[in-house]
Amino acid sequence: MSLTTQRTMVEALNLALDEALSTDPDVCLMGQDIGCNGGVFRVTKGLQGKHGQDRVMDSPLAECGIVGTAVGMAIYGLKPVAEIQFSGFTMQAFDQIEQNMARYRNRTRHGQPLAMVMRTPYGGGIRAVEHHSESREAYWAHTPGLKVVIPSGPRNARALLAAAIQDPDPVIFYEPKAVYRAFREDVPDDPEVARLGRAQVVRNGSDITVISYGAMMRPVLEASDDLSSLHGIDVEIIDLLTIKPMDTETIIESVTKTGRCVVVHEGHKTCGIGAEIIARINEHAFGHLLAPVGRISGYDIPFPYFQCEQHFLPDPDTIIEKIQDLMTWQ
Amino acid sequence: MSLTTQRTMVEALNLALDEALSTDPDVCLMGQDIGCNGGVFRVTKGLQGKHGQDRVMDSPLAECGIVGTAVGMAIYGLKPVAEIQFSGFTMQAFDQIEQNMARYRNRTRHGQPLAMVMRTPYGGGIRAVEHHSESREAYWAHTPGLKVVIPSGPRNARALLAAAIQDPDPVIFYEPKAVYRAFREDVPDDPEVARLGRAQVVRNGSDITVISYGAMMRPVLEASDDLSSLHGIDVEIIDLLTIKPMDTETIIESVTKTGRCVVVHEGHKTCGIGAEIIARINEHAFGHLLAPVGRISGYDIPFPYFQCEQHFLPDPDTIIEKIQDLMTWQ
Amino acid sequence: MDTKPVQLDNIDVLQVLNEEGMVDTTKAPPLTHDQLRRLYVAMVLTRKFDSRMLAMQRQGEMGTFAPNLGQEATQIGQVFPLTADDWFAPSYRSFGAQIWRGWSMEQLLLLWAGYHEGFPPPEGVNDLPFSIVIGSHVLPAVGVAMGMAQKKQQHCVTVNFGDGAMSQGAVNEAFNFAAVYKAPCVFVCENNGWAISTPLQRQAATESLAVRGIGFGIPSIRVDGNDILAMVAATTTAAERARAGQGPSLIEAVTYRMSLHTTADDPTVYRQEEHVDPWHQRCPLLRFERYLNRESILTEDECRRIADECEQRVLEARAKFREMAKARPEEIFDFVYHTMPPELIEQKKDYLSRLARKGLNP
Amino acid sequence: MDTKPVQLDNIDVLQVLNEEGMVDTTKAPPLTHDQLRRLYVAMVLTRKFDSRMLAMQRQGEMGTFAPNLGQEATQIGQVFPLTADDWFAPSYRSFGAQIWRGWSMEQLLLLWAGYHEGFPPPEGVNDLPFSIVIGSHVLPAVGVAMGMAQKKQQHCVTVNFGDGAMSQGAVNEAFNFAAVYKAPCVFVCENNGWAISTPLQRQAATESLAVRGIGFGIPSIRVDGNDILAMVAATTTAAERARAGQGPSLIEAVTYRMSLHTTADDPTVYRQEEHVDPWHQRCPLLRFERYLNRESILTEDECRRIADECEQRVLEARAKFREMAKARPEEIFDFVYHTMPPELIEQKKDYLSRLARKGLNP
Ligand SMILES: Cc1ncc(C[n+]2csc(CCOP(=O)(O)OP(=O)(O)O)c2C)c(N)n1
Ligand SMILES: Cc1ncc(C[n+]2csc(CCOP(=O)(O)OP(=O)(O)O)c2C)c(N)n1
Ligand SMILES: [Mg+2]
Ligand SMILES: [Mg+2]
Repeated sequence: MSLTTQRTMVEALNLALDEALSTDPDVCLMGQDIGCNGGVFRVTKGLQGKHGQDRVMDSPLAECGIVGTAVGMAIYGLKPVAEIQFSGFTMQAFDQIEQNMARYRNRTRHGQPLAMVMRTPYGGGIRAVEHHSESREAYWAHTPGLKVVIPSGPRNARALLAAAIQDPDPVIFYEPKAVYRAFREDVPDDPEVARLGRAQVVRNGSDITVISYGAMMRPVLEASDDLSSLHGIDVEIIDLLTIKPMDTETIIESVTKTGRCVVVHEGHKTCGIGAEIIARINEHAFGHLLAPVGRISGYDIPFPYFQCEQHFLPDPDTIIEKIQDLMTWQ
Repeated sequence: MSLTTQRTMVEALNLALDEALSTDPDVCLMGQDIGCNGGVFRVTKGLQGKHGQDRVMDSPLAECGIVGTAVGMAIYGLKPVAEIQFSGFTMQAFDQIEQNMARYRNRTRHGQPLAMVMRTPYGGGIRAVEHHSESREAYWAHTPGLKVVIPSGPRNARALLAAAIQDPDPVIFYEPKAVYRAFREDVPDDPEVARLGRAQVVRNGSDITVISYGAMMRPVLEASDDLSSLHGIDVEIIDLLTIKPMDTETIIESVTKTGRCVVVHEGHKTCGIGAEIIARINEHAFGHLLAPVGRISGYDIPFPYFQCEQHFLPDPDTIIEKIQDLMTWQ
Repeated sequence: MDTKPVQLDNIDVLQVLNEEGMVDTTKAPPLTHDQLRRLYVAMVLTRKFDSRMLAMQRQGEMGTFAPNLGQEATQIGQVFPLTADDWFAPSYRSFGAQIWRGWSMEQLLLLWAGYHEGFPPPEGVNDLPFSIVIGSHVLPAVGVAMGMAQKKQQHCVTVNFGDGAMSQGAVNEAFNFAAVYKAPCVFVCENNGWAISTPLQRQAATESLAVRGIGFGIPSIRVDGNDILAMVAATTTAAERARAGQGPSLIEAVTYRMSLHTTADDPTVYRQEEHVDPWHQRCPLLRFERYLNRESILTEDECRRIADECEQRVLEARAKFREMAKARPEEIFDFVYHTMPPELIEQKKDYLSRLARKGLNP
Repeated sequence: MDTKPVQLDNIDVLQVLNEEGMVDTTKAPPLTHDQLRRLYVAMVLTRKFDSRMLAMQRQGEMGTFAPNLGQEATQIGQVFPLTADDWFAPSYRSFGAQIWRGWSMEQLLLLWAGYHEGFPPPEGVNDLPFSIVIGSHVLPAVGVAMGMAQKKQQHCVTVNFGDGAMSQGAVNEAFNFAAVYKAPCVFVCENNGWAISTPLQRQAATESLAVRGIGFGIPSIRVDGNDILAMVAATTTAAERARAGQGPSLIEAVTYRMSLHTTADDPTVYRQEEHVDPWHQRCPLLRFERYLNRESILTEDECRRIADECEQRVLEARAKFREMAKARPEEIFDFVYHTMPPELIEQKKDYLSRLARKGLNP
């Protein structure tokens, strides 16, 4: 049996980056303040000291520049891992992401594939200022050519980031910053690499399927504990892990079994990930549905200033109430 | 009875802009080549000559700059109508759209509302080069604070653009370039102003609801002609016109009546407008559905090079086949 | 083709008050004693506010914020020439300038404490709300200036940003738009040597950032940003040029970030104290004070009294803030659109029931 | 603070071959007769290809494309110094340079005729595919250069773009990244006076675009872009600097867009013929030809023969193109990801059934 160490998500991500830098000379990191400062969340702490300034590059303050030059490095055959300090600032790089990062492989008919990762912390809950709590994974899910990965805990964060770096396609790696230091988990000391594109059934249940990912997994787990202990409702929980391409099969299998479903995410509602999941269930499991699919999400308003953020974010009670509603839906 | 003139959509849009410039001294236009060149599609033809260089401004080649300075002009109290030459280039302005255009009203608690419009041609079908055929209205629909309007013909284009310019909120005005010169329609000579936020039932029917907008309205209409004449299927057609906020009520009323529905758009599938419509029907009319909602959309691949574009775009036969399927769904 | 070399003028460097507090009278702006005292008071107030806010943050009463210790002269100098009809577009580190412009300190505290009420420019203050996104307010500021030009108003806009912001594409686009449209705009780049942990040498390959303006055809100058008189002189000239229809200017105000980047930052990780040390001598307040004392414009006693008064004003603001600081979670839907669309009415209903469940019904 | 003015050097303007075809031997690059002949052939071929493609477009055989009549010297001059290990990042108007680099003309025809096969750089050609989005290839080009530096390869990247592209924020970010990382990169701004209908004066407020480079600390030069020898001299120096680890250069190549912006454009709407006229005299081909004839490097007869041969090569390419031009609609899903994910497999199935309905099954 291999050894494990208790790590936070930040430490687990740092481990994955360190392993990638140590084993693959083509891997390099690029971003604002990632060098001797170790990144504003310390995800890259110590890596520049260990691997050098050539491979862990502090960048000027320009997100478009970070992604755009990373695209070029990837064309040249490197495997850049670009960090954008907060996902709210990926808007500055939207053009390079949509026009180049997502399209080079197709444009060159596999001739210049880009094996690159853009990491960025997303989501609310840390009492941050405006533009620091965005969850806009739906933008990337709507963009052909990208993969979108969102871990929910230290262990899968490490294994998924390792997989994203090794993946032959460009990956948007969204890190739930509210989970960064929220808890520790056993993470294997030996390398562990997940498989992208697979959702995980983290709890089996028969009454209803809850589909979520990232930081929302915690309220989901909490809610389903209560539902089972207090209300005798047996919840099956799916952690998407990869948002795009989506593991439709796992979703459909579960919903076909339970007949009921709720999706939970903090990104905005309209055209969000929940809408897509509902559309897929509608397409593939309509006949099995005993109730409409519930949708719990961020509202269609700008993420509120932090004194009000806790009410904006989906919480266990909201999930419990929605599930109770759906269990008795006629 | 007021007089009308047969106009193409380009001419109708030109009329709306001319009227706005003539009646409201705060209206101004801004964009690449919109001045003496009249815009690459000639939508602004003659307007600089008539209203002057101060109000019809040729801009440097920078989309972010166009939207960003338009934001400033709107803060100052003007009503800028910014043109982005192709919707594919709105990616360059994503940051200004999401961070400023969409948020100023909220950020300043109504103190600095932005009455501004960003016009841009979208969609495929004109044998254009890469990045010239994008339909990414879902990005904007997912962005809180924006309104998104998409006309389908000359008359509603004029009335909707007039409404968008008068609207107190920022509007993304997506123009279906494949329709620009595709046909003429009677457009009233007197000003006509639509009401934003309202879908239009363009044909009443009892068997199935088809929901679409923009350039896809034409294949939809064609398909439903055939369905009624050849197959006796009575299609109700909804033209969304405003994508955000969406007229859910009209949708639900129709689907509640027909029990069946297909959505048709050329934007990509995942997290597209179709997904959102399906989610809303799921939420509000689940019990009335006799079949899953059909979704016909652009595929989740980059818009293909133009020798193949006609196969990528939803066509009447695809719509007919899907509707026939749904009519017999068990 | 004309084959003569393209001539580039040198970039002027302006210092009026040297590090010993001696004035170069040939360059000094014509200020009354009253004006000089007001400048001094504003700088002291900025510093008092800064250190109080830091204390409040450390005690958990305030969110993350960006101190501006040592940047008081750039702060106040740049807004001094502005009239109420001129506009100012602050950065997140511009609270000194914001107070001068008429933002109340209690509002600024609300802002940094995460209350939405802190954001909108106060009634009658022609400012933009500040921008958290680096550089994203610069294009809108130029847009305001273009609006002035279009409406034939002889006013100007001053926009404040950092050395880091110079790297953003959007900021460079703003330079170009301003230059091409001759927008009445004053760009004040507060070069404090750092963008979080990134020193200037990794931000740009030029020694002076003023040269960037030259690249866009914008008259540019490098100014000692710790010299309040140089700041006033440079920004007054630039504002006058702008109002007279002569277009934009760029002022590189050379200063130093003496404190943390933000309260979430730990500079000991990335910079040595030796780098900071020389800047203590160059303190903009000290330097100005020496001059005022020597010229008997303010005595040392008066300076002490001003310090006390400023401290008092800050404490009063804190008291007001504490009274006002009340989250209104029920309002978060109310400012997104002019009229709330049906889909938001529905979502708000859902949200209010969530609040009710938490016992937070309005 | 150092209060000496910031000194800026003048920007050199380079012309070797004047409008009469006379050479300034002190500045001429050391080229063999064979090299000179190759340059000439490439320029003639570019022109022949351009006019044939225009004819094909007018006959409906080609999609919208961007002619480069009159820009042959900038086109060929910039790629002449590049080895196969160096990289080139073209703009959509760079087909002359692309042919030099090893792209077959039939492939370029496929590209402009809307066939996906036209896009990927050919085997062994270290180029980027061109960018339709103005300026969006410049940052990736700098990234390639940064990759070279990181891998300690002494090669360089040349990236080509227009005067309009200078306004894009991303391009200015690229200048800054290249300067800060000393990336081995040669920026060639082909200033042809127009961005569609926008003349240079509305694009920028400076007379020379080379000054933009200075603003980022990049050695910059203004070159007569209709002078092939000046182009070769300037780009050779820049490439050598880059390979030697001395960082990027910016070359403003001053030329003129003699023809349409693209075949969808009608310049008579926005520019007077008088503006174009003087440029006929400055034709880069004519000027070079005069020189070659006078120096007996090529006789007039030889020039005529070269023209015929080039025309022949273009016609052969057209014939090959016609054979190859076959849409493969069944392939549009096949290059998006390394391995097609299940959701795309499902969508492709749906799509293939649509094709089948149209009788287009593969
Ligand atoms: C677009 C964007 N990228 C990154 C950040 C994170 N960030 C906040 S402040 C800062 C440094 C800014 O440096 P500078 O412009 O010099 O201003 P200063 O903080 O020194 O006043 C960074 C990188 C941000 N707020 N916005
Ligand atoms: C981002 C972007 N905006 C607008 C366009 C439309 N457009 C195509 S070419 C062009 C002008 C480009 O001018 P310049 O950079 O000088 O290059 P030239 O065409 O003269 O070679 C414009 C505006 C585009 N392709 N991409
Ligand atoms: Mg700074
Ligand atoms: Mg040009």
